[in-house]
Order: sequence, then structure tokens, then C-alpha cells
Amino acid sequence: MWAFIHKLGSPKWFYGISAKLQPWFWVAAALLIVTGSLWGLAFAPADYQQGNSFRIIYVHVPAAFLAQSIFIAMAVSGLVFMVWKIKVADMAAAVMAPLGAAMTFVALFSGAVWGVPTWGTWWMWDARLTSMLILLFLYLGVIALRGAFTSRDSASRAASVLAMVGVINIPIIKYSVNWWYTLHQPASFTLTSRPAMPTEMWLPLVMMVLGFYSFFIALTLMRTRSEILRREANKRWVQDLVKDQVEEAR
Amino acid sequence: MSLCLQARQLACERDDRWLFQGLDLDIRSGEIVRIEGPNGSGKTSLLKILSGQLSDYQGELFWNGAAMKDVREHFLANLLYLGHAPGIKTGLSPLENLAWYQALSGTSSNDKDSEEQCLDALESVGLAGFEEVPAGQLSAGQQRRVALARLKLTPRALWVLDEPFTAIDRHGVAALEKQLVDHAKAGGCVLVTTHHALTASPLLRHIALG
Amino acid sequence: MAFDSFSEFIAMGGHAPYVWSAWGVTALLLLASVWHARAEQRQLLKSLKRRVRRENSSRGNAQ
Amino acid sequence: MHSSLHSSSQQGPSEQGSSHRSDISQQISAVPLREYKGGLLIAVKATLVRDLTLLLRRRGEVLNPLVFFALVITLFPIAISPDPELLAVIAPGLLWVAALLAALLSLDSLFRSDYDDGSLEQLLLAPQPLAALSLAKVAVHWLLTGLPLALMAPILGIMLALPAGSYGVLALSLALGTASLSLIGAIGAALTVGLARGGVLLSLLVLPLYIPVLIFGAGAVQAAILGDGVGAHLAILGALLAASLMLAPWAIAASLRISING
Repeated sequence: MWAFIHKLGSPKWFYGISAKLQPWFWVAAALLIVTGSLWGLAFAPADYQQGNSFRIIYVHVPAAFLAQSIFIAMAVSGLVFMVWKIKVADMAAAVMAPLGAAMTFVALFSGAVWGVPTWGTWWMWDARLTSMLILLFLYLGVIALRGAFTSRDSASRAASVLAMVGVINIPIIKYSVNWWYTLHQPASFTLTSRPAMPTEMWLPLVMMVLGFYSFFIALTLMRTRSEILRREANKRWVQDLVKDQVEEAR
Repeated sequence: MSLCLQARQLACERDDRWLFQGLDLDIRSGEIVRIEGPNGSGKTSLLKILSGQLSDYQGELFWNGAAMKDVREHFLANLLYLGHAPGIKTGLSPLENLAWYQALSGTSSNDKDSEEQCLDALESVGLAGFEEVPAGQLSAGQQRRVALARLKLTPRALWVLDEPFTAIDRHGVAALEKQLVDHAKAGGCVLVTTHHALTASPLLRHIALG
Repeated sequence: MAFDSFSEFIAMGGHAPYVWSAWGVTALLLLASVWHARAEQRQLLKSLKRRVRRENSSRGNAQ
Repeated sequence: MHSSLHSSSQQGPSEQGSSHRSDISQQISAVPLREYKGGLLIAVKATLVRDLTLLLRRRGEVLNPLVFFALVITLFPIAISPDPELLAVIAPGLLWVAALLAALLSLDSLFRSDYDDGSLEQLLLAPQPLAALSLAKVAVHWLLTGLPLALMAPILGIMLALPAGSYGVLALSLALGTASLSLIGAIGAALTVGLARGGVLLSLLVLPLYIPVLIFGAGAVQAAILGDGVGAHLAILGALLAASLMLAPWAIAASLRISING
């Protein structure tokens, strides 16, 4: 177990294994997202209440899932980095944050746009949207904190601590916002909770969710590889690797 | 009962730059160890590692033969560290400043004895008569002396001093140097960085970085 | 197929602006992040290779 | 417990380099090593006394958040309307938001001066657990910021035509809530203390984490106005405080260690 963790922690090993894994996730992401999109946009039946505006669900829900999952992944990476001092975990956490913020923004934007035909307004202090907005601020905080330190080692630790504090707070925030919302808007219509969606409606949704997750993994692997090269540029193995590539090019 | 702080294959990397690597150290009772090196060679980082403040290092630290992480409390109870900044609150009087340090070392700040000890310590660094003056009204050198009064106030075996001679006048420097030698002679141990030339002594040892 | 013609598909039953803008922004952000990751990787490798070549040539001069 | 340390233990590295000192080692007697005696209560009490003394000598720092609180509350009737009925509706929220911002304002200085003059380093080197010592500092912050804000809020409530019957709940919810705010905020203050311009960043980090406290705090006052039971709100505020009390000190300690080496 211990040896495995440290092997996983070696940037060189990770660089090699991620090169093998990466294509599979890209293919899975492309297949799932393209099929899910076509199905969701063109073939799934329109909602009896909301009509075709319901098709926004196929981007809103996967983005919202990912927004929350990425924050958890970031906090777990931070924990792994702090406890076992595995630098790859921190590199992954660093590249996850902007994607998480982007996904939170997508969830917010699609939610707001969806609100126009549904509620007749661009913004509604709906529990789900409000939680998303707070999550966006949490992401921005982590990114800003990481950027504020001159020493990268300190930045990594500080961002890890903040991500862990944030992840403990996310369920509390969600719970309290839900509570607040039901208090002020009793029994109102929420965007995505609906009884018994027919199969041809939820199956593309599942595909989109899985596709978004594959995309997240693929992109994180790719950007972590870049981050490894950037941080380990002075290490022997990186220089040998680059030398080999230069030789091949001749 | 002698003390001994050991480091094995100590290495410190800050932002992909090795400050030092493969450092082996044995620091024992009766020694004054001076860490030397140019600016930015990691003197302060080494002192921070050896005083248990910085955990971001590779290698092993041993305190009296036991791994540092197992005996951290015992180590800290025998350590006195003075950093670049004197750690003196300008809003408090020298007496109040020392009382807080005394309480951190586990002695009550209320009883009469401990106040007496604080007064003695301040007198020994030439600050008699300044006990109740807000430290903000003292000069930089006087504030440094308040910090140095802790050397007498809380007897600790291991002193780790980062540039202790800063802002001290010539008379004070001589007294401090004598204090370091006396401490080593009494079986204590001093770890010091300084730009000031220390008088040669059989107890003095140099470690060069960078 | 939920639509009878392509123009109906584009119109989205009158909800076109909402559906297409939400999907558009999502697609844009996904593609932009891929593009950014690729550009980042290329630029990094380019600068690393340039460094290796420079070291090679300087070593060649010295010999 | 530590007695085994003094005999040369086998797990330590081999004895070397001692021969060159054998000539002087005969002259020196050994300085006694001290055992760690604990003394946590003494250290915590001394830290409380020290921080209270320091802040009470600089009264401006204690008064500024209170003046800020009053000022912000004055701005709202001017900006919105002097109509007492309208003000009464928004008063609970206004009072809570203004108090929260006032508490936030004073957070940046929580560790700043200790960081600047080097006493934070010394605090980290105390043999006592850092979490407990930083908790003492946070307690002083609440005592001189949160508690006065809570006591002052009812007076400002009168000016906002806050309905009768909710004044006690306002003060109580603020007293409970600001304690959580001090604890959570101290994490942010500890993370940003090493940064030259950490003030704005601090609010960005901390404000999202304040939202649950704000919801239940302002909710308690509103429930009191509506005549509903406030027990649930206050209980949740208490639960939030208990959770912060358990978790925040560790996060503060970890953050301080990061900042001191930044």
C-alpha cells in the first residue's frame, strides 16, 4: 500500500502511466458527449410542461455534478498532498480548480438561461442556483489564494487547507441554503427535480454525466502532465525525455 | 545528562531549488556551532528546521537519540529560539512581555517569584529602570535586549539564535558573547548565525553552507 | 426523432435562444479548455526543447 | 515517559565526531534537561491576558468595528427610505449583514502584529499545542468584537424600527453567531497573514463560509418577529459554533504554520 502510494506519487511514473490512460478517457468523453448531445437535443421527447427548453438539463445537470465533484476531488488531492507529501496530488489540485470554476459557471449560466422560459426571469434565488453561486465564490477563493503566494510550496499548502475547509462547509452551506429557500418560497417549482422521467429522457442525461466526468479526468491528466513538466523542468528525467524527443525529430 | 541534536542526510528544497543536501550534523553539549554561508544559502531555513519550525525537509532529525517527531514536546521544552524579529510587543512593557514568555515555558506569570525573576533578567541585560516603560518607546537595541533577557529568564539547554547581535551596541555584544561561552561551558549548546566576528574559542565550531 | 424538420429543430419550439445559448456556452467552454490545455502543453515542450538544443549547441562549441 | 531518551538509544545514529572534543568535555558539567510539564492552562491564560491588555490599550481598534457597524446602519435608511414599516421588514437582515461585515473588518489584524514582530514564531515554538493557544487569541477577538457588536445591535435595532420582542433574540443570535464567525474568519486570517495585501483576499475567502451562520442568525430574528419559535434557529447556531470550535483550531494552527514559512 505504502509503496504503491509512493510510486503513484512519483511524477515520472505518473507521467508515463497518464500517457497510456489519457487517450481512453478522451475517446470515452468524445463518444459519450457526442451521442448524448445528439440524443438529448434531437431525439429525446420534449417535456410536457416545459417543452423544448427542458433540453438545457443535458448541460446543466452534468456541469452541476462536475462542479461539486471537482471541489471534492480537489480537497482529497489536497489531503493526500498534506499527509503524504505527494506533489503530483498538488499539481492535479492546481489544474482542477479552473475547470471546476468553469463548470460552476456553466451550471449557473445554463440555470439562469433556463429560468427565462420557466420562471420568466433571468435570475431567481433558487436554492440550487444560490448554492452554485456560493460554490463559484469558493472556487475563486482557492484560485486567488494559490495565486497570492510568492513561494509555490506555501501556496500549495494554503490552497490545500482552504479546499479542505471548503469541502467540510459545502454540505452545511447546501443544507442551510435549502432550508432558507423552503422557508421563503414554500412549495415552488424547482428546475430539475421531477417524478419519474421516461427512459429516453434520462438515458442521454446519464451519458452526458459520464461523458463530462471522462472529460474532466482526461483534461486533468493532460494538464497535470504539463504541470509536471513545468515544475520538474530541471530534473534529470525530464531533460532526458526532451532530449530523446529532439533526437527523434532529427 | 548531556544533550545531543543530530541530523542525518538533511536536505531542504524550496521551490525546486536545493538550499542544501546531504547535511550530517552532530550538535552536543558544550558547543557553540556557528552556521556560515552567503545570503540566501539557507542559514535561516536550517535554523528553522533544526528548531522544529519547518517540517518541509528530507532526512532525519534526532533529539538525544530518539526521532524528533516522537519527542517534539520534550525538545521544545528545552529549546530557546530567537529569530530575526525580536518577538517583543511594542504595546506591552518589557516586564509584561517577559511574563508571557515565562507563562509559555510553563511557569505561572502571577506569583511573586516569577516577577522577581523577570526583573532580574531585565537587570542582567541592562534594562533596570525600563521595566514598566512601553516597549514601543525603547530603541531597537533595547527591544533586542528584552528578547535576550529570555536567555537568563527561561533556562534552556539548547539556544538557537538567528543574528542575535543585530542592533546591539559594542558593550552588549561582548556581554552576549561571554554569555554564549558561559552557556556552552555550563554544558549547554548554542547554534548561531551571525555576520559578527566571534572571538575564537575551543568551544566554537563552524558549519559552512552554500 | 422529436422534430419533424431541421428548421423545427433549430427553432426548438420557440425556445431556441435559451437552449442554444446554454449549449453554446457549454460547448465553447469545453472546447476552450481543451484548446488551452493543448496550447499549454505545446508551448511548454517547445521551450524545453529549445533549452536542450541551446545546451547541445553550446556544448558543441566548447568542444 | 521520556526517561528512555537519555540513555543512548539504539535507533539513533552512531556516535561519531565526539573524540575531538574529549579534551573539553571533561571540563563541562551538563546543563539539566527539562521535562515538558504541560502548563497549558497557564499558557492559555497568559495569552488571553496579553491579548486583552494589548487591545484595551489600543482602544481605537476595539471601537472601530462598532463605529463602522453604526455607520453602515445609518446608510441604509438614507439610501432606501426612512419609512419605519419598510425598515422593520429588512431590519433583521441589515443588522446581521452589517454586524458580519464589522466583525470581518477587524479580522485582518488578528495575527498581523504578532506576525510582524516575531511573536507568532515564538507562539509556534511553545511546547503547548498551537491549536489551544490560537483558540485563546480567537476568544479575545470575539470578546472585544463579536460580543460588543451583539450588545450594541439592539440600540441600532431601535433606529431601524425593529419590532418589539425580537431584541433579545437579536443580541443572543449575534453573540452566538459572531463566535462562529471569529473562528471561521481566523482560518482565513491565518492563511493570509503572510501576504502583504491579504485584507481583500481575506474577505473573499471567508465570506462564502459565513453564509450558513448568516442564514440561521438572521432567520432567528425573523422567526422572533413572526412569533415563531426561535429554539431551532438558536440550536443550529449553537451546533455550528460547536462544530467550528472542534474543527477550526486545527485549521488555524495548520494555516499559521504555513504562513510562518511563506
